[in-house]
Amino acid sequence: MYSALHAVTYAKSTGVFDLTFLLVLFPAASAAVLLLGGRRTDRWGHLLGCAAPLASFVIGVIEFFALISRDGGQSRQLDQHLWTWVPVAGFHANVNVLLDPLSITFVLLITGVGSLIHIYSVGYMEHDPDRRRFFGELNLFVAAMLLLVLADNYLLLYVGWEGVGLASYLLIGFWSHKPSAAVAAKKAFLVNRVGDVGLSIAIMLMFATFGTFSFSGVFTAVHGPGVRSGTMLAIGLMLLLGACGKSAQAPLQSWLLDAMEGPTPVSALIHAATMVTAGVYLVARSGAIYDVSPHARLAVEIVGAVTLTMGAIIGCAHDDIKKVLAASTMSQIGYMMLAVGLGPGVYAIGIMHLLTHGFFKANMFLGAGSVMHGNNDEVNMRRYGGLRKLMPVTFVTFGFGYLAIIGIIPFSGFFSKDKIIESALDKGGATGDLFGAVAIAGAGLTAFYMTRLMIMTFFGVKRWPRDVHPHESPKIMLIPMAILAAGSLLAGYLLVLGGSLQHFLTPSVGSSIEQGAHTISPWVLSVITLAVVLGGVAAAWWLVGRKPVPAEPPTHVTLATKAARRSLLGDDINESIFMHPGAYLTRALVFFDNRGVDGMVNGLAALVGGSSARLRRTQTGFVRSYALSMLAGALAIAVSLLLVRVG
Amino acid sequence: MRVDYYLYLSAVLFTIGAVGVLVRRNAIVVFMCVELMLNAVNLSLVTFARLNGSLDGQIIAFFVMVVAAAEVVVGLAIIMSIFRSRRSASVDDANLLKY
Amino acid sequence: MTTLPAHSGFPWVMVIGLLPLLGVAGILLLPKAREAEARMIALGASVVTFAASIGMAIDYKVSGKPFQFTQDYTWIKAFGAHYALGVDGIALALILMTTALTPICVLASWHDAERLSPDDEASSGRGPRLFFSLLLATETLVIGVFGSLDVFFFYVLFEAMLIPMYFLIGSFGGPRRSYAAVKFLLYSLVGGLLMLVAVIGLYVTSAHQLGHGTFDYRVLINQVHISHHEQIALFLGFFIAFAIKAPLWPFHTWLPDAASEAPTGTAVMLVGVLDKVGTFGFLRFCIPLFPYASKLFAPYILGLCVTGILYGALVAIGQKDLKRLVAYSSVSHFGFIALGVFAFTTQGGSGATLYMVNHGFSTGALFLVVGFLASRRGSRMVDDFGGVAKVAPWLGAMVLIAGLSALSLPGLSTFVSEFLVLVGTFTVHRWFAVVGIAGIVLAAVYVLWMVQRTIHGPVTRAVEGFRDLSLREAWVIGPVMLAIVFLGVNPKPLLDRINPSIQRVNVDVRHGDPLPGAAIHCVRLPTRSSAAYSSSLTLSLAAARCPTGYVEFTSHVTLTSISTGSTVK
Amino acid sequence: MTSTVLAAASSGAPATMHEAVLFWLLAPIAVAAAIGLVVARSAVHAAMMLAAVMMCLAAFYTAENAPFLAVVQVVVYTGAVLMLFLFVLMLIGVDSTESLMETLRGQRVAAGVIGLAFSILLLAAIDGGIASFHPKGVVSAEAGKGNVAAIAQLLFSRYVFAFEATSALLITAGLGAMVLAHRERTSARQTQQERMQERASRGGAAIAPLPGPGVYADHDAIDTPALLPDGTIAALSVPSYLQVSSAQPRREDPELGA
Repeated sequence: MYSALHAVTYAKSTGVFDLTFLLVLFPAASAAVLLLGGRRTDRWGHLLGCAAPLASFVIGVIEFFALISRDGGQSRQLDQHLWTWVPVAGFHANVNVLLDPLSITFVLLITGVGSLIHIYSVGYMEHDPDRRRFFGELNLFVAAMLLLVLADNYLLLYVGWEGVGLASYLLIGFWSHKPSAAVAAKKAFLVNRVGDVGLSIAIMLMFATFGTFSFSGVFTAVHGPGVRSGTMLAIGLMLLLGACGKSAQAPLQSWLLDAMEGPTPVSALIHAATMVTAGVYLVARSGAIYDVSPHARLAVEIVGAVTLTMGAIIGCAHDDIKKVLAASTMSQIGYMMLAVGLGPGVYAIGIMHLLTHGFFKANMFLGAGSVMHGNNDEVNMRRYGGLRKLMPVTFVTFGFGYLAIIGIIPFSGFFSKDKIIESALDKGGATGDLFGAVAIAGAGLTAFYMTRLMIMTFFGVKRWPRDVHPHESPKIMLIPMAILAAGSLLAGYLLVLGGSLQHFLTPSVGSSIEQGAHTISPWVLSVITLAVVLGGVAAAWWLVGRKPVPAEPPTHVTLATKAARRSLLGDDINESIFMHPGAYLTRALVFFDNRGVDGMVNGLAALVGGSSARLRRTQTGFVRSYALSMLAGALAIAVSLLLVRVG
Repeated sequence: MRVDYYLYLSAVLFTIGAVGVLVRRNAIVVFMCVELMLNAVNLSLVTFARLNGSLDGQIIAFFVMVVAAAEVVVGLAIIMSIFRSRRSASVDDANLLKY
Repeated sequence: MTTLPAHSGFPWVMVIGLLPLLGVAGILLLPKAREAEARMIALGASVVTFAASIGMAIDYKVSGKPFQFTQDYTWIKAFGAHYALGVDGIALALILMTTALTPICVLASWHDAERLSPDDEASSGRGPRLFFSLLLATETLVIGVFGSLDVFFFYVLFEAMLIPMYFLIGSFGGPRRSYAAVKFLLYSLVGGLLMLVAVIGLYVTSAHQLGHGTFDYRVLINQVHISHHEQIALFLGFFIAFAIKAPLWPFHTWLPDAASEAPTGTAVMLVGVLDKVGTFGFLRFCIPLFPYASKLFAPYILGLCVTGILYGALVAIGQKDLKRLVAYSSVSHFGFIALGVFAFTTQGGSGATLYMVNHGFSTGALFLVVGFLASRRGSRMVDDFGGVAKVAPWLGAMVLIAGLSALSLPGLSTFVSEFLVLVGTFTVHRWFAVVGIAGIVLAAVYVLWMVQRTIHGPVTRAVEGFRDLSLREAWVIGPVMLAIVFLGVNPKPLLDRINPSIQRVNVDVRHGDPLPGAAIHCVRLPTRSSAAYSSSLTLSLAAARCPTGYVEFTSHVTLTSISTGSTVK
Repeated sequence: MTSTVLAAASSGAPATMHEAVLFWLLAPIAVAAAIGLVVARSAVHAAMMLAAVMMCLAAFYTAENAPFLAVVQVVVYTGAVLMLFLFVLMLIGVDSTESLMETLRGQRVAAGVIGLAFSILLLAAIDGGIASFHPKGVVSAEAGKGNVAAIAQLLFSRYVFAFEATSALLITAGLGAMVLAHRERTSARQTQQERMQERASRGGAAIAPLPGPGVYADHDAIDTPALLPDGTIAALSVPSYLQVSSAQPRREDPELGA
């Protein structure tokens, strides 16, 4: 724990840690080459595109081992100063990269999973004429994401934050000639912008309150006296708003399902494994701020719990395989949010779920991509069925991911999700029990929709049209899937074993809660959870697996199902609250500008012109009228002279 | 009889001339009215000379006559040329300056 | 007060100002048969000017005198008008931006002033010679405005600037060019006349105090003390003139017309360069000369700025014409600039100055890409496009990057300035900043919606034949993009020069920047046990943050204790 | 009478009884003539009225010790200027009597009201301003040289520049009048042959000379129309400006009836 006068300081990087900047530079340079090089690089572009994240991964691994080889006496938080970015009076922003346990964890996830997905994409995008651009943008994403997790201050983090948003925008809209893709890309960017407003307000609040926005400065200053809890709550809530935007948490969740318009590797890398978890990273990184503001933590927990449930419900209703997975991502991130919201000591568990989820969800997305690849890019699960025989490798790897996500022992999801449920219940009080119950119910729902997905895709009878010939994907796609499947199985062990991850992350996010303070024994809880999960599986089999899947979704369904199919009315709410009034407001303002503001200006001009024209009418051209007015004028002048003389 | 009766007479004649300018439309008659006004002023100038005991007023009246003669020459020539082009001597018809 | 040195250093400003005029002379000497070479001369002259301004920037001493490369000659002795030139960091940055954008404007207008036929009667007077001479003349005048250190000289150039721009719009623009040009001229003249009244008032005030009237800027700020009532009146005169020029809401309606009717190069010159004179005027004249009035009106002006930010963005969303959309986005951006200026903080002021530079490039880029699109399609309507990215990927990418720079994407230059402006405002006027931040969401709406409807989506029939960027276009847009990225990644060289000047501008309005809220709390509650430690910590922090040496505190802390606290580090 | 008036005037400034008689005799005539000028229908009548006013004024000038001006008034004004008016009237048509209908709305009323007000104002001003004056008379200013010589001396000394300027003005005016009245010929003058050809090309009766007026036993005036063989009137036999309704051949005449 932080002590009141404990200042957070980072050691200056030396030796191998001076290579940290290369982590970002490799993919950034590769992206620049691929995007600026044009068609000349078409031939070897994808190779460079794969090499860049791999190179970063290698450096990441080297630095990881260098980091764990530093013993307790040495700081495991190493800051590398690159250049001074914005120096204005007190506002001093550096471009510094911070290598600490939390960031290296993310670096390994991003570059590791990222490399695999890059390799997979070589096969997946083989027939696309713009494959080089795809790799360029994917590299751009990796660079931005690495910058996000390596930044040592919030402003630089913000650069990465928007950078991944840009990459996400570009990649969702990769097939921008499809109107749906263009709209989805725009929607993702806009919703993220709303979240970004939160992040920028948070940074401004930090600057106005502490005079700094570097991690070390802020984390030191939060414990100073004179820090008002209201301010901390505001900062926490604003950070949460940012996190909600990026991580598709309620109320900013609506963009994620549409984002599935992007190519499937993009969904795997950006909208499952890495970018959408940036919100979790942000909250975990800002642990020091949430530590001092219980109300902000509660808000994080509520957001997590609500989204967890919403995602699970939405996942149950959709027929689009990618959308089901996207809803599941929302739901799983809800778990992570719930975990990091639980406060001191649970951050590490949230991160652990993030890592395991990174493996199994990426794995399943790649699997879904493989299924689509073999089915003429069909995404509707009602057109699948019985694919396990035609696509055995995909089926097996997908199955690993499936078992991991529903949390079957010994797959990775079991370890991380169980811990979250456990921590929620350990929080105690009414909220703790509620969140625990929600988490357990969520596990059941997860089991239900994932089983439904498995059944509709891989089991049953074939339902695809006659001209479709499902086939297994090429090796270059299967190998990454296999590696990720292995990760889905093993990651849990490696991370949980002896609390290794939690210990490792302690310098960054604080130590874990003390053992032995459980309200329910972990064993009992595991059994309960497993039972609920199996109940979910059974329910799915009962409702979906027993009878043939209809080709069209049934129309006579309950209102709740209809709402779930419409993603719990997320878009409808946005449209009726923001879009339609906004469109009216815009139209009214354009009208007002043309008629009101400009009308006033032009009206003034017309008034002058008009009165001149009217005045002109007195020039009748009749000499006698002029003579009359002259005489009248002479009379008036004479009278006034006389009056002046007399008066 | 007081000398200033001439001035009253002059004023009356001037006003009649002015009204004539305003109400008549025949350009030549208008011109005559202008001459009447000039004559009225001349009368008052001569009277002023008598009142002041100096010849300057008479001199000015003389100049007025000369200038009036010049003015009549030019003015009538203008009326002639207008009449030639428009077959009308009405001042109301010459309204090219209308807005 | 000590007398100020009349001349210092190499007269860079004059040289830079005269170089375009040399170009004008060269162009006017061209025979009609070779008039197409006017553009070569213009390009050469403007590039040389840019090189000279780089020389000036290198020669500029970051920690040198407030105004460098000064020259001072009596111009009209009868009323103390001087030919006085010199630059501070703010003027330096803006002159650099001006000279950098002019060659781009020249190159962008390469074919805009061509005659339809050699003996085209309708355009007999409006050949390339006229166009490029006017463009270069505008550059000279703008440089003069930025470099002028005499109020009267400034005023003369400020008004003279209208003339070439009037003809540039009115002779070479679109179908409604005369309406737009006259509107631009009348609007600016109204402001200019108000300013003239204020300029005369300034002279009268100085004559009362010094015995002899002067327009010398440095004498006016250092030796003349203007009473509060006079400040209010004179401030309004200057402010309205600059607000029209900038343009600030609600004086903006000339901009969409002028910018949309002007040819591309002219539009860049107008919105990118010329309009900065308005916001520059706030910093150069309004605040240092009338600190009391500036403080008095600041809340209302900030209200106008915030209204303008949201209003401009919302109206931009509703535009169907691409150029008008860009023009309205500029109205929004000028709101940000003025917001930073009138926050009176170093962050706000430096951010605003940097924003002026960045806005020149970013809006310039937008006008350029819109010009590229319009020249291919023959229409500026959003609905006439679609799917450009598929047909002409480079063009599409440029549209996208220009748009991203308009929505202040981090990593691009506009982000740094916009964030500085908002932070600078946030520390003193929290709610204005928060409302202003909403503008960045709206910016994303208008940019992305424009992008979606023009370069994304299915390829429409009219767009099918689009060729990608030509070499000339690449040379036009390339340097702008480079500047946008470079200033986004490394704005330090520019900021280092701007910061001291901004602190001098604000010194009469606010002594140093406000301290962080937490630090003030520490000092307010000295009974806390850990106060001793933390206050010394935060005060040293505060002292480090206030290079001017001023620290402003809330009422019940005596200033002496604070100043000792802040000097003992 | 004139000599007595002159004698009376020459003695001094104050008006004598003779002058009073002259004034009260001629002033009403002048005013009446002026009013007549304004209301006369015919321009020729108006000119006559103006002549009357001018003659009255000439008489007043003699009474006021300004014999030179009186002569100039008669010779130049009444003699030359007014004749010029009459010449122009003849040129543009004597019969062009204007209708007395006013075309400008309210012009007459306004002119009357403003004229009345103006005259009241003038009269009041004279009444207020001149009452204190005591006329000095011009005799002393003539210094015994007589009126004409005294004026001449002033004209050629103090007012010589004005005099010269006036002469220049007169010459300019004369030239101006010539320029204005001069009609530029726009086409070549028609020869007699061309006129004949034009007439022949028109055809019909126009080739022969126009018929002369009728010559009858009791009428042979130029306005008497001739009769055609069928007994109808030959319209062309009478000039258009003489065709008046009264000038019809008397049908009741038995010899002419056939």
